[in-house]
Formats: sequence, structure tokens, C-alpha cells
Amino acid sequence: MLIKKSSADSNTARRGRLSRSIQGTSYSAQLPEAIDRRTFLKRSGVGIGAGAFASQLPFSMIDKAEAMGSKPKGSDAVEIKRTVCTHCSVGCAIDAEVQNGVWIGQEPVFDSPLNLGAHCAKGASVREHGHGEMRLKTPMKLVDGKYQKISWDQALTEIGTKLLDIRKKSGPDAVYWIGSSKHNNEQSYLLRKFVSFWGTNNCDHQARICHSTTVAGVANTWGYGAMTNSYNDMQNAKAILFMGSNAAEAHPVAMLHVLHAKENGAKIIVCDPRFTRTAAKADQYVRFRSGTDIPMIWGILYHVFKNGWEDKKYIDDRVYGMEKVREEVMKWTPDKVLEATGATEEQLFQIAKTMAENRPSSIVWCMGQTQHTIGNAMVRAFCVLQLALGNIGKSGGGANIFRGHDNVQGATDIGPNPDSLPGYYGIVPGAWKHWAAVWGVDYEWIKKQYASEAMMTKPGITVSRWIDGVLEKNENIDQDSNLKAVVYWGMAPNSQTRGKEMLEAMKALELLLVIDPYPSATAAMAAKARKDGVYLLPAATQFETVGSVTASNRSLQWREKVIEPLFESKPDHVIMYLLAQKFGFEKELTKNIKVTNNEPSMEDTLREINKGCWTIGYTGQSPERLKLHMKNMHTFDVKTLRAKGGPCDGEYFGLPWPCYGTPEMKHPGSPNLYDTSKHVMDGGGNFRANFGVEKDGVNLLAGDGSASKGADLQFGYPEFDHVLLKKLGWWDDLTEEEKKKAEGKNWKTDSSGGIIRVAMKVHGCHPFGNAKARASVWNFPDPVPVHREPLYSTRPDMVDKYPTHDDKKAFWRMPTLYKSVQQKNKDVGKEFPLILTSGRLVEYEGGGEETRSNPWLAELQQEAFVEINPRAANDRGIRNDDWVWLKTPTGAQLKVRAQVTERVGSDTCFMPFHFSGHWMGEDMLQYYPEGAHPLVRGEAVNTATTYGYDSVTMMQETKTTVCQVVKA
Amino acid sequence: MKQLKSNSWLWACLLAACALVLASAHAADAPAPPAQIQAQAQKPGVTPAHNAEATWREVRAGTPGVTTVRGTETGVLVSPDGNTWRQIRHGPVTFYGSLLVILVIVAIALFHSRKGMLRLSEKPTGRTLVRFSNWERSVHWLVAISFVCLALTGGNMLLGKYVLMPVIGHTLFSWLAGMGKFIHNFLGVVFSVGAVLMLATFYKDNIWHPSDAEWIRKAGGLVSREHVPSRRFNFGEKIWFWLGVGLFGLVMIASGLSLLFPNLYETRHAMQTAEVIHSIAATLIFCMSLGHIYLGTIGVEGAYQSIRTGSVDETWAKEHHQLWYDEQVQKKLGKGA
Amino acid sequence: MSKFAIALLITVFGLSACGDKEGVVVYKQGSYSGKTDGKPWENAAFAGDKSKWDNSIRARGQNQNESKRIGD
Amino acid sequence: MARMKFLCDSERCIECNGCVTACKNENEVPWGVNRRRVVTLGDGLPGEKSVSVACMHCSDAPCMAVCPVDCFYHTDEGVVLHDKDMCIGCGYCFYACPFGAPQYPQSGAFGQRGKMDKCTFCAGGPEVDHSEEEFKKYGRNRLAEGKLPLCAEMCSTKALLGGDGDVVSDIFRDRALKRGKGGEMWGWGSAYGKPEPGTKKPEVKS
Repeated sequence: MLIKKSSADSNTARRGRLSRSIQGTSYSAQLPEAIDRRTFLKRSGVGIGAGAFASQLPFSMIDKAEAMGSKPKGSDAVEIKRTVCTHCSVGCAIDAEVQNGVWIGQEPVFDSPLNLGAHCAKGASVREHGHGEMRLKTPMKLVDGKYQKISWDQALTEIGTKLLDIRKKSGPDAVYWIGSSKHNNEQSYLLRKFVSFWGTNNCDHQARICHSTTVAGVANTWGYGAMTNSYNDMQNAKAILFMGSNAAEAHPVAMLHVLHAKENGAKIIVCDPRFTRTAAKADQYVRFRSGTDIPMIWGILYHVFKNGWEDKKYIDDRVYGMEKVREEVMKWTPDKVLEATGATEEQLFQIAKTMAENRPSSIVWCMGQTQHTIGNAMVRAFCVLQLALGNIGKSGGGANIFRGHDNVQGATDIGPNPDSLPGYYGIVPGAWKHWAAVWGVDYEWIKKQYASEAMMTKPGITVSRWIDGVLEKNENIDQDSNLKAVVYWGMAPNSQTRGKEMLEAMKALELLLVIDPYPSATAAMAAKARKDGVYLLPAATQFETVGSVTASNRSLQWREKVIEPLFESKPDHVIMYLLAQKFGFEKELTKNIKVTNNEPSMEDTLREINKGCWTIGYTGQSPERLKLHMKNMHTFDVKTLRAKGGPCDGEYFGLPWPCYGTPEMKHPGSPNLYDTSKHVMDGGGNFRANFGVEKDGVNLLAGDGSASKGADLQFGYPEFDHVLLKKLGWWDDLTEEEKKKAEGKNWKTDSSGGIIRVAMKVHGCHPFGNAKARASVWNFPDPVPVHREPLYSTRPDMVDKYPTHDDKKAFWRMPTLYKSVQQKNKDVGKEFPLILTSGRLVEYEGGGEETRSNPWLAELQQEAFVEINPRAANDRGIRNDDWVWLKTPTGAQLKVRAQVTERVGSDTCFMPFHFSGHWMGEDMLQYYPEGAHPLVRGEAVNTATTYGYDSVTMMQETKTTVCQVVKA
Repeated sequence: MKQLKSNSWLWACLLAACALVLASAHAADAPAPPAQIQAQAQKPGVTPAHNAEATWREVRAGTPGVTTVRGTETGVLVSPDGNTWRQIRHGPVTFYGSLLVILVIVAIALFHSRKGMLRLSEKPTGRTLVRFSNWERSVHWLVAISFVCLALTGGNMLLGKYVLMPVIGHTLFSWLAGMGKFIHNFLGVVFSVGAVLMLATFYKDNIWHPSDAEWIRKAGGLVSREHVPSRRFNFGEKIWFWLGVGLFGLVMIASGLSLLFPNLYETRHAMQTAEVIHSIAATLIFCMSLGHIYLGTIGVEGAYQSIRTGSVDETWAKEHHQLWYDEQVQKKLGKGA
Repeated sequence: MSKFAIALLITVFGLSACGDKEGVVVYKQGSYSGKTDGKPWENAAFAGDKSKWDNSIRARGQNQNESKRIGD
Repeated sequence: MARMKFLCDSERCIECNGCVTACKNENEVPWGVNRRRVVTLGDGLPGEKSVSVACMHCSDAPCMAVCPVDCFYHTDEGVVLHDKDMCIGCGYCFYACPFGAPQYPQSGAFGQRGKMDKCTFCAGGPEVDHSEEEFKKYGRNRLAEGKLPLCAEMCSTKALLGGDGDVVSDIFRDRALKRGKGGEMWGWGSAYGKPEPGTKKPEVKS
């Protein structure tokens, strides 16, 4: 197609900017010698003439080629560096071709058993990040409303002084640390350690607002909160139900396995308010009203129970509380389900039948389930469905919960969580002591860093609520001081709801520190809100450092460093170390870790993780083993992920956690969780005994004969500790050395790994015991999942029937409203009759700054838009491509393009959540740091989203709120 | 065999189609969706089914889908127009066009060989009349020269590949064609301006006059070699003016400009149509221009002189444009008196 | 003259049938005679060994066949 | 003789645009020029299908037929390439191509077409393999590295197949048969023209 001369006004501007960025003269002159390779490239590649030429063209071929480092392979040797895509949790391997330190080419890794060389738009374009024209290039400081370049020294000194001041004045809890799900495992882990040494639990990361409800709900059901099987294992499924997941756009490479399964006869079912690209590949599609997932699942389960399709033996042996669920389910007669969801009896019967007749059947969910005020209950309803069908712990079955960011799984497992130390140890004194021992620091010293022991064991504020931590009245919050400073370390503000209030919160802060390769969304909002007190530090991407990353299927992969950090950026762990120096605890931070040129060794960090994370089996994945896997990808079977022969023989790819015991124990990793058909040393297992041995007189341990294959104990048993070992007479299987360390410990705290070794290797038992999964989670607000209408609903009749929770006073240190908000807004549907939901586009990721700065991706999605059904559009006089105002009850209004499409129903609007850079009709370009603004900007849906948080994890409600759309 | 003749791209389309048809057939076979769709169709605002069977038919018809790649018609998977355009342009337009040109040239040659130059029947008086002002001549030559260049470069685009390339070789030809395209684009604008000026300058003297009827009746005396009295321009010249410069000229300009600015949100169909119109009009105007050039040069004695110098001999004026001559004489006398 | 014209017309019309294209799909080379393009195996990587190149291409082709790798 | 072909399996294509960005990545194609695009038909409706399309490297290529300067040629592998030094940017190939493959960067004050750019099947162009010149004008020459076009190699669901026509058609046929359909569609053995003597023609099943 011919290029449009000026397809839109913004286009012209963009062209100019792009070409300017290519010429590179504006900033290359300022660049220090550290990045001379790049400067050299710029200077040698692009002369004046080419620059002049470029000013006319969007990208001139020649010019761009030079700027990127042209690729023909000359005499210089080309190195191949193996890394992993940073854009989603599938874990697609990438071979980077590097010549003279420049990333010149990207090759598919056909050997990878996870992606077989396949990539989506994002994965196919990661090389651009290794050039990153629109990245933040130097530290910057907001002075008088404009960002000014400063040196690293100045930045660190000023930031260090200010933060210490705040700490002195208001206590360590006055600083809020937002980590990242794009940090690698080691960085995530170091950050939790770093924040602990700073003295607060006020830290969090994306997982809070992406899968926290999953983790809490699923872990409380059967033990671990992770995806039970793998993308690969879905090839063994006979039926797959996608609900609240749009894998085709969010995890495109997962569809390689899914469509392969489909061709082998698997039935694909999609339930979604939106007819997604995934739905287009489905055999059955059912549209339902957003937020009514529980009635949907109960509607399906109704038919399962009614027709006796449940797996009765499985339930007897391995599930607790199913009869209570049954009671609730049978209340959901088809007419009630239809009233709530809009799905007919026939449709749900068909799904139930398909799932029942095509076992093992798998289930997939993502943010469509999790981001609700009752997200924890929704995900448990899913778990219950799978338990009823007997699909958990089976190859081809499972709850396949696709994670979003590339390392959101790892960061959740061992990263900055406000209620837990790495490995889900929690923050009780015992957990602190365990980790203090691993870190080689004194427990008392850590305690001194905190305001008090009470604050040390009190879960911190969640990232979804930091704005309230700033704005809420001090007497209402459950800590001494309000938040005075916030550190945005690899997180996008536009991912969080209530954008309007966030702007107010930013205004009220004393200090905002942003550490990111692309800090621009936060930077621009901050510059709009205030005149000073904002610092930006350029972080390196994961292609500029090494470390391990955990894919959604729990496999760990080791990334090699592709290129040196670009511009003046530094890897996150270097920045962590430099800040720790300012705060005076760098020695404690790196006691077991070698530091070279301020860079803590990532290998040593992983070894430290190996020494502490017994709970979830992050102990077997030594850097050496991971590197061996990366080199021998071709030896792994695609369906089973198991190596056939070769140096990794018998191991599962990436040693999917739990990979128990020490690396020397050679546990192969666990491809599918709770799989009793395999020996524990072959990756088998069973449900975890984490909730005691009995509840109200009912035995919680698994039934006889339902233990993992070859276990010495062929019945339910509790988790292992020194007492149990002694009782069983297995204590002497420990070596003398192990005995010393294991005395008085359980399998999670035994630093020798001996208890685990004896239980697993000698006796084939699972160290975490063998219990039943809980269909009824008694410690949650709704033990059996119950439908509750969202706080903002267009259906007042449903609000009456299915009201939400009561308000909570102190919940993650914050008062949290439910009923009062819902009641106040009961009739909100009159003014805002459309349901607003949000989701992903394949071209962008998360808040989108990084991907919207990548021209190869940005060209494909140039404007924020709202999808609206033709019926709804016609009623409003809106035509396709019209500018519209999208209004919500917060008073916010977004100016976006209308995309009139049948994808959404007539009661629903959909907006992608990746955009930022426009603020209620205003382009924020002027607020961005110069040269570090994304190529494409648009309205962030979360500027307009409403209040609402999950009743267990504080997950934000983004998927069901209300709006009105009018022509602009 | 005749069927197989279709071009391979068509087969490529079919191939794409096969994948689609297969897919849609497959989808249609799945028992679940239709029932579901029906159920959904009962409810307001629920997705109606897309007729999967019809998908390919729509693709072939050029019905656009959606794509994230920006630009005009990027949503069109297969555009059927291209082949039509190609067949028209490389069939009738090229063939009959060149045939027509050849015929006209042959006809003129035959005519000239039979009749020779139309000479003045009386001796020149030596007294001259001003027939064209400097402005008029400038406009004429602006248009004429740009026209000739456009005709040559344009003709080269259409036929050079068959005529010139075998002679001068590939490399030189493509350089020439490239230059030609550049010149064509540039002079196209010059010509457009010139043609408009020409129309404005001469339209008054080209308005219908009763005497033209006589000229038509006698067919301009072309065959009979008889001088039909006419005003400043005879009806033949008027035809050339209105049809050649006016109608075809403007058609050429309009279609040419649209080809010159391909970025103005034009569809391929519009550009293809413009190209065909441009080519046909070009052929016709070129043929007419051959007649005009013939008569203005070796066809009629003194004609070339008139547009070169702007003056004509009284004898010439009297013979060719009697009425105009009378007018001029009257004017002179009037002035003299 | 008119006879001549008619004769000419008939000749040309008659000949125009010869312009009809070949009835079978044929692989057309066109009349390109510009710069020559080397064979893909005539470079350092393959040193003119066409069969080596063929094998490489075939192997890469099979990489797109996930069934082969999965080997169900 | 390998004859290079693309084939997009619409049953597999999920419109992820991986092929589009892979192409941009590999050939460093400028903003506004898209050698490949993905088109979705029946968007948002049951029966929706997506197809990735670029130059199809036709045997009897219309672009080649209409080019006034004959700058197109077929390589021995059946790839349609063109010489940018010769191209005059007339746009005729764009008019003639049914797939909308030819692209033109804007050039000059009038917004005229620059030299045509299109998918090269990652086979570079008429310059020395792997030379600077070749890369600047045509992008990377993967064929000369013994590799296939990156768009096909990176396709997220292996929907887009590229390579030797026999190989890709075999892959597709196996898949189609596995889906329970597909035998009848093998009428397209001749889709890519008559096989050269000595090559195996894809079997016609019906």
C-alpha cells in the first residue's frame, strides 16, 4: 500500500520525531564515552546528507539500516546469544546475533520445546529494544516542571539523602516500593531483600493487579498458586475451556499448542463477553455478561452434577467440601443462570457435556477472572469445576492459568510481595528467621531496620492502593505515617485503576522515583502533577543483563547478556546495590554474593535463592543446571517437556518448580502439579497438606491409595518435619551433617535439604504431605464461591439479589469499601448504561510504554480506541472511526476512536489497556522527558476506571465497570 | 485447456481460498456452533453468525476485511481489479491504440503522397497581417513542446518496452524511462497550466459561427481542395481546439493529476481507471495532434510560418481565412479613417 | 485506398489472434536483463554446493512443521 | 529444484502480526511500508478467518507483465524479485497485483512514489549476496544463508508456511488430513504452475 501523505495530524508529527531520533545527532553528542560503540554507529552511519533525506521520510530505508547497525555479515564474527522474550509468560527463546556489540539479527530457536521458534508480533520485534531510540538515556530530575539531565552521582546522592530524610522523619513505612514483574528472578528476589533491609513491607509488583487472586485462591484450594500444567501439556487435552483469557492476543504462541491439540481432536470452548481472536478458533463460543463468571461456572457444574458426570472417586479421595459446593451450585438453576449471565441452558449443557465427555479437559483463565472484587471466588469456582471433573493432577487437564509478564510468576514466587518473603514464607517471625539465616544477617538487625516488630509482621499496602496510602486520612490507615515517597521500579501507572486519583496522589508525594528503561508514562503524569521532586533513572532491559526467568508453566530459563547496557542505563541489580550503598546496607545485601563493579553476581544470587526457597522448590535450579538446559533445548520432548538422553536426561525443561531439594539431588522438576501417576522423583505429586489434618472433624488428608506412584506411604499424610521423620523411623536415613541442620526443623526450613531428600528420594513421599484439595476454603470471605455483583453494575435488580461484601476497616492497612459504594451507585446504569471492560492487544504489553516506543509494533496500533457494538453505536449516532468521549462515574472522560464491531455485545464496551500519554483529551507530549516519549500515545482506560478491590488480595476491579459513550 | 490459461496468481488466490473454504467447511461441520448461533440470535445484541461459506466469495469480490496495517485498501485481501486493468491496458488499449496511431500515420502519408502540400493559389503580396500575438504564440509553443515531450515519454511508458528496449538495451532503457517518468510528471504540470491558458486565450475565436456550417458542408474542402471562407479559425481548427485541447486535454490533465498524486486516498480501482482513461485519451489526442501537426507543417503552405512568426501574408489570409481577412481589413480601414 | 485499409485491417485483426497467450500455466522469466543475481548457494556459506543448500532449505522447511518435532 | 512458496493456513492464523514485525525486524523496512499484512475476514463474527498476505511470488506474475521497464525477474527458485536501480516508481505493478504487495516509500515534494519495495522472500536482490548494498535496497538475504523467510519461520502458530512448495504443501496436506478434511482441495497441485521436469508434483488426491 502506498504511504499516506498525512494520515492523521499526529502522523506528521511522529514522522518528524522518528526521523529526528534516527539522525541521532541531538543526543549522541551528549553521550558519554561509555557508550562509544553506539555513538560510533550513529556518527559513522548517518551523515548530514542522510539526515536531510530522513527529514522527508518516515524512515528512510538506508538511514534506518545504518542507524540500526546494518546486518550484512561482514568479516567480523557474529556471536549468538540465547535469551528469552520479555513480553509474556510463554518463555519464547530467542537467538540474538551480535556483531561488534551490536544486536544485528534475531533468529528463531526451533530447538526450544516451549515455542519451537514461534513468535508473536512482540517477540518478533524484541531486537528493537536493543536499540531503543525512545528509551530514557540518562538520569533525569524534574526541575520547574521540565526534566533535566543529571549525572548518576548527583541522582544517587540526592535520592539517597531525600529518602533517608523521609525515613528519619516519617519512618521506613512512609516509602512505597513498587517492583517489577519484568525483573528477572534474581533481581526480584534482591528487591524483596532490599526492601526488607530498608525496613518495610510496603512493596509490591504487577502480580497484585494481575494474578494475585489466582495465587491466593488456587494456593488455598490445593497448595500452590501456579499454573498446574504447561502450555505444552495442553496438547494432551481433549477439551479446553477458555474463560477470561484471550490467548490468541495475550499468549499467541500458546495457541501453537492449543491449535495443534485442536487438530488432534480437542474441542475448544470460549466463554467471553467479547468475541475474541481466540473465540474465532473455538468450536463453541458463549457470550456472557461481564462479571458473572461464577453463575457461568455453577451453571456448567449444575449440568455436571445433574447428569452425574462428576468424578466421584476422585472427589471422595482427593477433595474436601464438594458437598457444600453442590448445595450452592444446585441453586443456580438454568433460569437463574440465564438471568444473571445471558447464557442459555443449552449452551451451558453443551459445555458441560463437552468437558465431561472429553476428559482430560483443561481450563484456561487470565485477567478476565482475576480482576474483580470477587476474583478470588471466581478462580476458586474454576478450581472446583476442575476438581469435580477430576482434571487436576492429570496430564491434559489442569488449571492452566496464563501469566502476563515474562517473569510475573517468578516475581510472585520470590519477589517483592507485601505479605511474604521469597518462596511464600509469609512474614511471621519464623519466616524472618529462616531468611535471616539464609542471608547471613542477624534477625535482630533486620528488626531494627523496621519501625517495630508489629510492622515487620504486618502485610504492607498493596500496589493497587498506594494512592490511598497517600491520600487517605492518616487516622484511617493502619500504619504510622501516610506514604511520602513512591519508587516506581519497572511498573506502569496506567495499569492501575483510578487514574484521576493517582494524579492527585502524585501531587501529594514528597518524592517520586522512577526506575525504568521507559519511564515515560509515570514521568509524564508526574510532570503534569508537579514541578519538582521527581527523579528518573534509566534501567537496562533484560537483554542487557543475565539472569533466570520463570515462565507461566514454572520452567526457569537462563538469559544470556545480549548487549551491554545502552546509553547510561544500568541493570536493576546494579541500581539496587548503588542505592543500598547510600542507605548503608550494601554489605548485608550481598553477604553471599560476589560484587564486581557494583554488580552483584546473578549466579550467586540464584544460588542464595536455591538455599532458601524450599517451600516451592526453587532449590534445585542451580545456574549450572539452567545453563545446561538452555544449551540442550533440542533434547527435550515437546509434549512431555522431558529430555530424552543427552546431558539433561530425564529432566523436565527449565526444571519447572517445584524442583525440590538441592541441585545435587537432581529432582527433574514438576511438569504437572499434583500428578499422582508419577513418582515424586519423576515430577509426580499430590495435593498439599497445608491446612491441617482435619477440619470440624472431617479428615483433610487424602484417601487411601491416592498417593503418588511408588510412595512408601500409600495414604494421606501430613507434611514432613523432624518429628514425623522420627516417628516413621526414617530419621536415620539422614546423614550426620543433615541431622544437625534438620533437628527441630521441617522440610521448609531444613537448610540441609535432608528431610526433603529422605522423604522423596528414599521413600518416594511428598515432603509437603498428601492431603485433599479444598472446594470450600473456610478462611476466605466466601468459603464456597458466591456470586456478588460488581460495585458498579448496570443491573440494580441483580445488585439486590446478589449484593457485595460489607465494607472492611483495616485490610492491607487500608479501609476498603464494598457495600457503601455499591449502594450509592445502584442506579448508575441510568447514566452509564454500558459495561466497560478492558484487555490486551497483541502488539502491546502491559502499560505499553516499551512496546509503544517500538516503531515496528507502534505502527500497527496507532490510536487508542473503544470497541462498541453497531447497535450501541447507532443508538448514539456514532460511526466507525468517529472520535468519541467515553465517560465513567469517576467524572473522567476519554477521547478515543470508536471501533464499531460485533466483537462486543450491545451492552458492552471494550478498551485496550495499553495506552497512555493522553489525559482526558489532552496530549501529554510536553510532559515527557525529551527524547523518551512513546511513538504512539492515547487515552489510558484506567484514567477512567472506578473503585473496587478483591476481598482477599486487593486486586483491582478493571473488567466490569460502567461507562457511557458519546460522540465527540 | 482454456480454463488452465488463467494466470497463476489466480491459482494462488484459489490456494488461499482453499485454506479458507476448507476452514469454513470444517467450521460448518462442527455441530455445536449453528445451534448456539441460533440460540444467540434470539437475544438482542448477540453476535449474528458470519456466513463462513460466503467468506471466500467475498474475498474474490474484493470485500475488505480488517487489518492493523494502515493505508488505503490494506484490508482488501485479493483485489480482482488488477487483472481487468492489465487485460484492458495490455490488450485493447495497447493494441488498438498503436494500430490507430499507425493507421493515422499511414493515412496521412497516403494523403500527402496523393495530394502533396496545399499551396497558395496566388502569389504572396509581401504585405503581412498579424495572426498571432507574442502571448498567443508563447502559449501555443508552451503547450506544443510540453505536449510532444509528454507524448514521447508517455508513449514510451506504454510501448517503449516493445519498441525501444530491444533496440537500446535494458539498462539504458530503464534509465531513459526513469528520466521519462520524471519529465512526464514535471511537464504534466506545465502542460496543464499551458492548456488552461490556451483555452482562456483562444476560446473567443473558437466559438461557433454560422459560417462554420458551410465549412462542414464542404468538409473543409480537404478533398476538393477548395477554400471555404472562414473566420480566424476554421471549423477544423475549432474541432481540434474543443475536442483535442478542451475535452481530451482536460481529461488528460484530470486523469494525469490523479496518477501524479497517488497518496490522495485513492483506491487502486480509481488509479487503474484513471490510467486507462489517460492512455485512451492520450492515444486519441496524439492521433489528432498528428493531423494538426501535419496541416500546420507540411500539409499547408504558410501555416507553420504563421505560428512561428505570428504574421501571415495577405494572400494566405485571404485564401484560408477569408472572413477573418475581411475583418482585419475592415479594422485597418476603420482605424485609418 | 479503402481496399488497402480494409486489407490492412483484416491482416491486423487476423494477426491479433497470435497475441493470445499460451494455454498452459508456464513459469515465466520475463525479459529482465538487468544486473545479475547470484545463486543463493554461491557464497561463502555454501561454497557453490547446491545440494548442501537444498538440504539446508529443506531442513528449515521442516522446522515449520511442529508435528515433526512433536512426533505425536 | 526448490520452488519457493508461501502458504497461509487460515485455520491456524490468529492475526498476531508476528509475521509483520518479523519482516520489519529482518529487513528494517521503514515506517509506512509493510511488505506483509494480516487481513481478518468476518471480524468479530463466528467464522472469522485471518490470512497473512504478502507477495505470493506468482509464476506468471502480473507485476512482471505490466512493468514498463521490465525490472522484475524470477530467480531459479521461483522468487519474484526486482531491480530497484531500474524501477521508475510508476505504480503499475501495484495496480496489477491482486494482493497489494508492492509498496512505495514516499519521495519528492509531490508525495510521488519512490522505488517500489516488496517482499523478497528474504532473498535480497540483484546485488552481491550479503553486501551492504543488497541489505540497504532489499533487506536481508536469508535464502543465501540457507534459511527461509523470517515471517514464516517465526509464525506463532506455524500458520504461515514458507519454503519449497513441495515441503510446505506436504506439511499443509498432512495437517488438513488430520483435521479430517483436505483431500478434495488437492486440485491445487497446479496452483504454482507446472513443475519443472524431474520434480515431484504434489499428489492429486481427489
